[in-house]
Amino acid sequence: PASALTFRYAFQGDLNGLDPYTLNETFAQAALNNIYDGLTRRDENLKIVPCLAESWEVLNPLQWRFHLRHGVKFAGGEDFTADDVLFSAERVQQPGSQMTTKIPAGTKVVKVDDYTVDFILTTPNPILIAEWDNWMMMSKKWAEANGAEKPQAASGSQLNAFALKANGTGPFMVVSHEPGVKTVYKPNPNWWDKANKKFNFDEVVFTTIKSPATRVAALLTGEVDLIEPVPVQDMQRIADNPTTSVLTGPELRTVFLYMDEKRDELLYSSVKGKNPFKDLRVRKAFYEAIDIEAIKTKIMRGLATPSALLIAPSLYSRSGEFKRLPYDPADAKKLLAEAGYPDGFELTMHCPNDRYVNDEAICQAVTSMLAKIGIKATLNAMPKAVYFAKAGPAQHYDVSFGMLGWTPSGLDSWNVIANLAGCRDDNGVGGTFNYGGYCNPKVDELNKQILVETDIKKRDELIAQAYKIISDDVGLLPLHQQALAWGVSKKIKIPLRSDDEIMFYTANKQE
Amino acid sequence: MKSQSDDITPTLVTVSKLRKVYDLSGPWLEKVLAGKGKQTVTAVDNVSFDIKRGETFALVGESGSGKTTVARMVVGLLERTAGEVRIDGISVGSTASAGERARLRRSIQMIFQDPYASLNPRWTVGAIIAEPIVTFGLIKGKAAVAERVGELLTLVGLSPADAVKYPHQFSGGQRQRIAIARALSSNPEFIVCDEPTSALDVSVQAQILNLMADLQERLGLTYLFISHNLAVVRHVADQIGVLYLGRLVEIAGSRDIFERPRHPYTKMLIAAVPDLEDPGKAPEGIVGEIPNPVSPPTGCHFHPRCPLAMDRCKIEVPAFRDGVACHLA
Amino acid sequence: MLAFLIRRLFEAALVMIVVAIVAFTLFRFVGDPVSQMVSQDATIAQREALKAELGLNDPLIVQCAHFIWKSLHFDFGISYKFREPVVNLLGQRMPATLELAAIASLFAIGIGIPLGVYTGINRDSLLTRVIMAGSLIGVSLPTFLIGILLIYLFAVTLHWLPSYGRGETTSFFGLWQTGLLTSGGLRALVLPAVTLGLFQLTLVMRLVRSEMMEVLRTDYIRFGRARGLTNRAIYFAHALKNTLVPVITVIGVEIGTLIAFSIITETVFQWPGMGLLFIQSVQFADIPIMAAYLLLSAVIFVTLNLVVDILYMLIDPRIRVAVRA
Amino acid sequence: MSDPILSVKDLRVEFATRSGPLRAIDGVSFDLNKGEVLGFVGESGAGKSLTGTAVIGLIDPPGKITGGEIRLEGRRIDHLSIEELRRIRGREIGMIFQDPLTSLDPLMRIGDQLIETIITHVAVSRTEARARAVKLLEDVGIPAAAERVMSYPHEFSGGMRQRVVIALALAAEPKVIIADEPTTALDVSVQAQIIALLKKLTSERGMAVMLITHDMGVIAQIANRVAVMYSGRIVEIGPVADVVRQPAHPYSMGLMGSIPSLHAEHARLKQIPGSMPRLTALPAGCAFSPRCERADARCKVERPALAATGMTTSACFHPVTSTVAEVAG
Amino acid sequence: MVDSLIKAPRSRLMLRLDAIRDSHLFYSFTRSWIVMVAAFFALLIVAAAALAPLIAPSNPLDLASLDLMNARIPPRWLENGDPQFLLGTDDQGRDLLSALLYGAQVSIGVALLSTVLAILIGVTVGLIAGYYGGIIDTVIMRLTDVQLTFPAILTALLVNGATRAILGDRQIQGSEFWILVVSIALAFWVKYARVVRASTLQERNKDYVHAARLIGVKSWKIIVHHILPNVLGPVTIIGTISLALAIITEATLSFLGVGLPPSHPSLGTLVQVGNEFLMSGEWWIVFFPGIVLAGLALSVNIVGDWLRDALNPKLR
Ligand SMILES: Nc1ncnc2c1ncn2[C@@H]1O[C@H](COP(=O)(O)OP(=O)(O)OP(=O)(O)O)[C@@H](O)[C@H]1O
Ligand SMILES: Nc1ncnc2c1ncn2[C@@H]1O[C@H](COP(=O)(O)OP(=O)(O)OP(=O)(O)O)[C@@H](O)[C@H]1O
Ligand SMILES: [Mg+2]
Ligand SMILES: [Mg+2]
Repeated sequence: PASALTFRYAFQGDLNGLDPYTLNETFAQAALNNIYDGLTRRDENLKIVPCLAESWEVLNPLQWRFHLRHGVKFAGGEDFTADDVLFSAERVQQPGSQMTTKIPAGTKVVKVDDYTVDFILTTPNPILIAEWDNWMMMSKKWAEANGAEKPQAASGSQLNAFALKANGTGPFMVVSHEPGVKTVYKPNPNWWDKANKKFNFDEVVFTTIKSPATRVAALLTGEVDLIEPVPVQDMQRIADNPTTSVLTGPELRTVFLYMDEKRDELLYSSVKGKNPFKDLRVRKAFYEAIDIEAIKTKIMRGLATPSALLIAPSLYSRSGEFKRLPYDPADAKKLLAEAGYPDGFELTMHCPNDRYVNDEAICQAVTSMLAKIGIKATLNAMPKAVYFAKAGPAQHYDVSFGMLGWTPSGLDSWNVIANLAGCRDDNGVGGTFNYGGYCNPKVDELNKQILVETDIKKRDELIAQAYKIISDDVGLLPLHQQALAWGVSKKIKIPLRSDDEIMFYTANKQE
Repeated sequence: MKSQSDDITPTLVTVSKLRKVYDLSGPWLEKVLAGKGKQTVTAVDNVSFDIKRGETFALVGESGSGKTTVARMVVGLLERTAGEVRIDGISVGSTASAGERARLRRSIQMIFQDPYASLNPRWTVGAIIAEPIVTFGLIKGKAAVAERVGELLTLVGLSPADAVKYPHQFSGGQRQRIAIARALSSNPEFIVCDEPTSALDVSVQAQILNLMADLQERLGLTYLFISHNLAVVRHVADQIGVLYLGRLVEIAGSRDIFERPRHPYTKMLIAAVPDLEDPGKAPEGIVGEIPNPVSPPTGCHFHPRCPLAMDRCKIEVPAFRDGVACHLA
Repeated sequence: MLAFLIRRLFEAALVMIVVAIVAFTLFRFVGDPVSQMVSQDATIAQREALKAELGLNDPLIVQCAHFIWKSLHFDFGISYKFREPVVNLLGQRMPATLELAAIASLFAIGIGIPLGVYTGINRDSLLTRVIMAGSLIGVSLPTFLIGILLIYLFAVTLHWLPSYGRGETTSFFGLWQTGLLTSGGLRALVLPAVTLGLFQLTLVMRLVRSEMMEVLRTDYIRFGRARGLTNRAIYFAHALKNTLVPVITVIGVEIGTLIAFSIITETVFQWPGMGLLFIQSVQFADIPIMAAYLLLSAVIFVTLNLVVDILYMLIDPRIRVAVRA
Repeated sequence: MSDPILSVKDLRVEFATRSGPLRAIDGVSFDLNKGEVLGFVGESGAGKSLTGTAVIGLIDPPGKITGGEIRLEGRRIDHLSIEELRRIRGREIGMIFQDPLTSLDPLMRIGDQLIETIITHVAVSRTEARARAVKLLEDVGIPAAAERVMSYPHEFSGGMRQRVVIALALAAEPKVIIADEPTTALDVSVQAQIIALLKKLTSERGMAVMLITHDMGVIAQIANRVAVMYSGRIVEIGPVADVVRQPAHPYSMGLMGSIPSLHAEHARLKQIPGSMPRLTALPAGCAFSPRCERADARCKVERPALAATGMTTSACFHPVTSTVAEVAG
Repeated sequence: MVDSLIKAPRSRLMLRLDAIRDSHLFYSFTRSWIVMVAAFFALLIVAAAALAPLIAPSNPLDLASLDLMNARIPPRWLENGDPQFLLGTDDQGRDLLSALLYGAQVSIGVALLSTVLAILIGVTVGLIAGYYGGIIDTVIMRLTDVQLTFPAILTALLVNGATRAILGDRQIQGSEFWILVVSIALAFWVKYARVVRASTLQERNKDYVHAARLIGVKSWKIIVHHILPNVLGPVTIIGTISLALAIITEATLSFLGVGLPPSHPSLGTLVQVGNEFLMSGEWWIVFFPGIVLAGLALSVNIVGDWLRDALNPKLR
């Protein structure tokens, strides 16, 4: 229709495939959350609220019961029932799924009746549903009719219908999807939650615009209504532009640096025969050499919150108790000298250059700050696709000093400690994203307790202990929480969510 | 430096049954695809002649008749398809021993038609002239070489000071002198001249022809002289061979050929030359042009243009006998 | 003539096979497909299984032969990144690139030839000097800079033209998404096409100019003047036509390079074409796409060459003969 | 004698160079009568072609006519606008160039080039022009002309192409033809045919011809009068037989002497020492004086004008008339 | 021996100078002020780049000297400018003028070396193909056909990627410069090979080559002493023009992210980084490198262009 109202938004990356179990990536999950619903969802304040499950109860620490919403239909017309939950639970654990951890191993899913489902666990798990907003319910009938019972495997050797089509219960449905180019959504006429409908447009068009300058230009010219992310340097410009504004807020992602503390000899370094990072004084010296305030004002233009912890303050009640080590290059030099490196040493720093806000610039700044204490760090910045392969288990953690950002998907500290600080072996069993290989058995022990502790207070105490150990060990070098920034046209009203998900149904566009 | 054979036989160069076939067909694939056989041009066919020491043998013929091809085969720049060239008893080509080959190379030189292309534009005249000396190692020492270069330059009527200049600083006639100086630098006995004056003005041509004649006299040189200009040939040659489409049609002494031409083609050629002595005379009886050598006429190549052609001429190649190749001679 | 074409096809096939081998070997060693495809927490065993499934453990020769055989059937596999058959992806992206390249070359040729003719005829006029100097700027500014400047000027500052993408497209029998039929699509084409075509425009113009200048000195032009032919006949019927033979070769090659240069333009303008796909896949080590892209650009190049050869024959009777002989 | 059809007076052509103007033609005057063939001879660079190009108004910059006048049937044509000149070219004055290989547009059929030329100058229809084209080709002796109009230039042999070039020059029936070395690129036998053709055409159509060549033989065969050029000037002009037999200017004499003759063998050629000076280094006075045996002090400073000297008109203070006359007597 | 004669002795230096002064080349050079300005500008940048360590106010490669708090200071003459930084600073607090000088050094280095390498490869290949002909020629020419299928930028991307993949990340460290040089050289050698082959084909049939062969000069000597000097004319012209192209290609590769690391920036890297600040008003970060890059390419192009026209006898 000629007068159709369209909401257009652009992101720096692509939407790779529409199968919600294929890719565990913030952006893809967010995009698909507009089409699919989980049993739960998070509201604008990221509080877990009922979604396809109207309510749930913990019958005992090992059994959770979910009461499903009645009268929900998939976009394709199928009714949503317990069978679909069972199907989704099975499907999400099939090979090829990147979401297997959504359901703890060994969990049995039992259909009580058409609208009641029980989850029977093998160990207590207080945070079972923390990540369920991103476990999206799929239609059993549709999947079977389309031969898509299994997730679209990343290997791509066979294709299934969900790679290019979608059928969810969410507010929108996909009309067309051109991978890497654009995806067009239309409102789902069968949506169950019309009461919550805020949006007024007839169409949503998502486009990839990789180049930051072009993305900003497209917003300024009004070709798109929302862009994400906004290059920090262009925020002022967008804010000053009469038709656009910037929505900023703290993001949950913490950006930090890791050091190879596992190898006996550092890979990319002039130091031979030993690994300086095994020495606490060296790690501390690195920490103290970083002028986080300068990074905040000059590189992040104020849009960052320096952090002492690996988790955003809002996600952990006792964050305030932790303080960063002071910026003190003189002391850093002293520590280095004590550790036996009065003249410093050489090493290579690896960084992504298209993942976090100003990632490469931050790394550059770090290398020059390190230079001031005598550490000659050579920066090697690369696209994230290459970087993560290199830094991860696939290439055996082939990095000595690098950068990573982390948002715990359950928004909970356990995830942080387990993934980033848990001991791991050379194959990545253990703390998978503990790229530096920091290891303190005490932390592992605490982590086990945290997982099963249901008493919030006690749990927070255990977490505090773990964080304390990590901080004292200077196992990782936290930098900051980067700020979230969306560039929006003034025609658009949309709440900024700190999980960085753009929920179309919460938006509204002026005609 | 004269060889002993001098006294026994006055013949320096013997060319026998020389033949050159060029393959014109493209790559193998094309032949197959086009469904065509090999396409060839017989540029030179069964050419034989002798040159006596100290004499000038001239080859005349129209464009494409194979003069250059013969010249190149004689000096060994071009592979022969068949036939043999002997110079001073040594066969030009691979059969000779290394020492003989070197001696041969030293005794043959060539002067080319285009004085603009035969001198390397990036080399000084001195270097150009010295190249054979240095290559053959005839003279050792830089100064000695330079001196010899100066001598040679003087010999051809230039100044030793010209050695430091580059070819583009000279006129066409002067360049041809430089080329001659270079050819003389290895003390050759035999010089092949491929149309050495056809790019020059008549007045310059006279200078070069005179110079060549002087040098022949002084140094006892033997020339194979190639030209399309009958008047020039008449002027320089002792013996003349007339080429038509790769075949020799007539060989005779210079005077004989002009006074008593025997082959109809020779007659026609002579008739075609404008005669200064007889202004206003219209050339007569000249028909047609030299045919495409890829598909030459059968029998005697000349028969389509020949006023005397008989049926036999169309079928049978006339044998070369008594200095002429004609059924009527 | 037929033989000539067949020979050309044969040569083209040879070139293609070499390209295929090169493409295969090069990409076999760039990036690690497995680590791109599995989730970050996949185990080593899972990786090995995937490697086996992808055939990455076979001997190289086998992999290569397999690759060529499948390519012949337009089976380039499935993109690691987009999880779609590469043929489909290229099918979606190719129209965008081909339209862009076509418009860019039209722009380059349509303006380059007249400018070249003008400057070739009026060797020393003021306008010629201005054009010649200006054209150098076209080859001196990096493409990406030109693109950014154009966006800044025409999209951000003047709001005349869109800054990215293809605009509105319409489908042609469901096979070809074209941007040529809507005003939005055409507007969106302007900036990228200019950016892409500027370099080629300069080349074409300069080539036409120098060829023109050379042809204008030939004997047949002098003879034409001596016969009192009009300037129009001299410049267009004789000079330009003779200029075209070398120009066509260059244009053929240049259109081929346009396809490759669109990588940069498409990146700057987020133009959803093959170039963008290629650079995306380079960053992702998406081997099937890269290989297919390379083969495709080779096919385009080879086809263009063939077209050039045929045009050659149409224009130049001498070549027709040479071919027949 | 009637008024000349073409009259050139004191023509001067200069090239603007960075070191000032270079005078390539300096005071050339001659008349060309209806039906007359006037030959121009001289060494390369003497200014023969330039004279011809000046007459037809085709001198390329930086060359320019800087003096004198050119009259065609009494009308001055050296000051005409480009468009007016264009109309004269082909229609009133035609020109033939040396190389038939390159004088024809390789991409256009012979017929189309002819038709194009005819239509440009004569108001006829295409069909009519085509008929005329065929007729023209027949006139220049191309067999099966009706079929061959559709051929491309490369399908013709060199001699045939030169015939086509001549046909093109004649297409609009000009009154004057400038033939710049029309036979130099051709073989003797073909040259003879082309000369015969030119001769026939001039006598049949009464055209006047400026025949530029360095081949005295050609001039002798076809020209009525001849002008000898040296360093941008006419040094001698007169009836062919007289210039050939009794040249008055020492240069003409040298030139004639250096031409090898068909009749005398092995005689040493007369040669003029040195070479023609470059335009940049012209001597004061008579340009030939440095090479001239007869030159005296006056020749080195003063420039001789053309004046009647015996049978011919020459520019020399010490013409050779008397001696030759004595010999002749 | 012959070589020594080819070379003019010193006494002829004056002669040479006269020749140069008289030459068409010199004349047309002095006639065009644009060419003179361009040549001057190019030389100026080259000289400044070569002398960067001496004239640059600071050493941008010395990371310790950088102070992040100096980031994004505008040029001196603007408000908030700092007298210490004439052209301002970039986002890392690097003095832009120094970065420019060092960056130009890298860019010019890559361009020059890659062009030289391309010429070496191309000329050698072209000479061999052209002189020996036959099967060698066919093979080489088919190879260049294939190479032409991959336009320069693609070839450079490929070579770059392949080298990186083969060498592995560790060896890459510090050899990015050479990888760039090699990738650009491999992208451009074909042009020289083709041109040289074509000229060689012509030259080898010229009589001066025959004259040398006649006296038994060895093939390689003929190639090196006789043919090489005569085919270098077009090579110089293409070389100059590709020099500009190489500068741009280097920049483009940097733009596409496969160039030199930002810690050792080239002009291209500087533009690429600065590009992000175009809309935020910190224009100088991209402006100065952009101007120098474009100016350098432009002036080299102007000189190359003039050279092409001046050396083309057909256009005189
Ligand atoms: N390299 C070659 N390949 C094929 N054919 C050739 C080659 N060289 C010469 N020919 C052919 O051989 C024949 C004789 O050529 P050649 O050059 O010997 O003639 P020529 O008498 O010297 O002519 P010109 O007077 O034009 O120099 C010609 O038909 C020519 O086309
Ligand atoms: N463009 C030019 N610039 C400078 N001088 C020129 C130019 N064109 C011709 N000349 C000079 O004009 C003079 C006459 O040249 P022209 O072509 O008329 O000689 P020609 O007698 O026809 O010689 P040829 O027999 O070689 O054709 C020559 O000295 C030549 O150097
Ligand atoms: Mg010859
Ligand atoms: Mg002339």
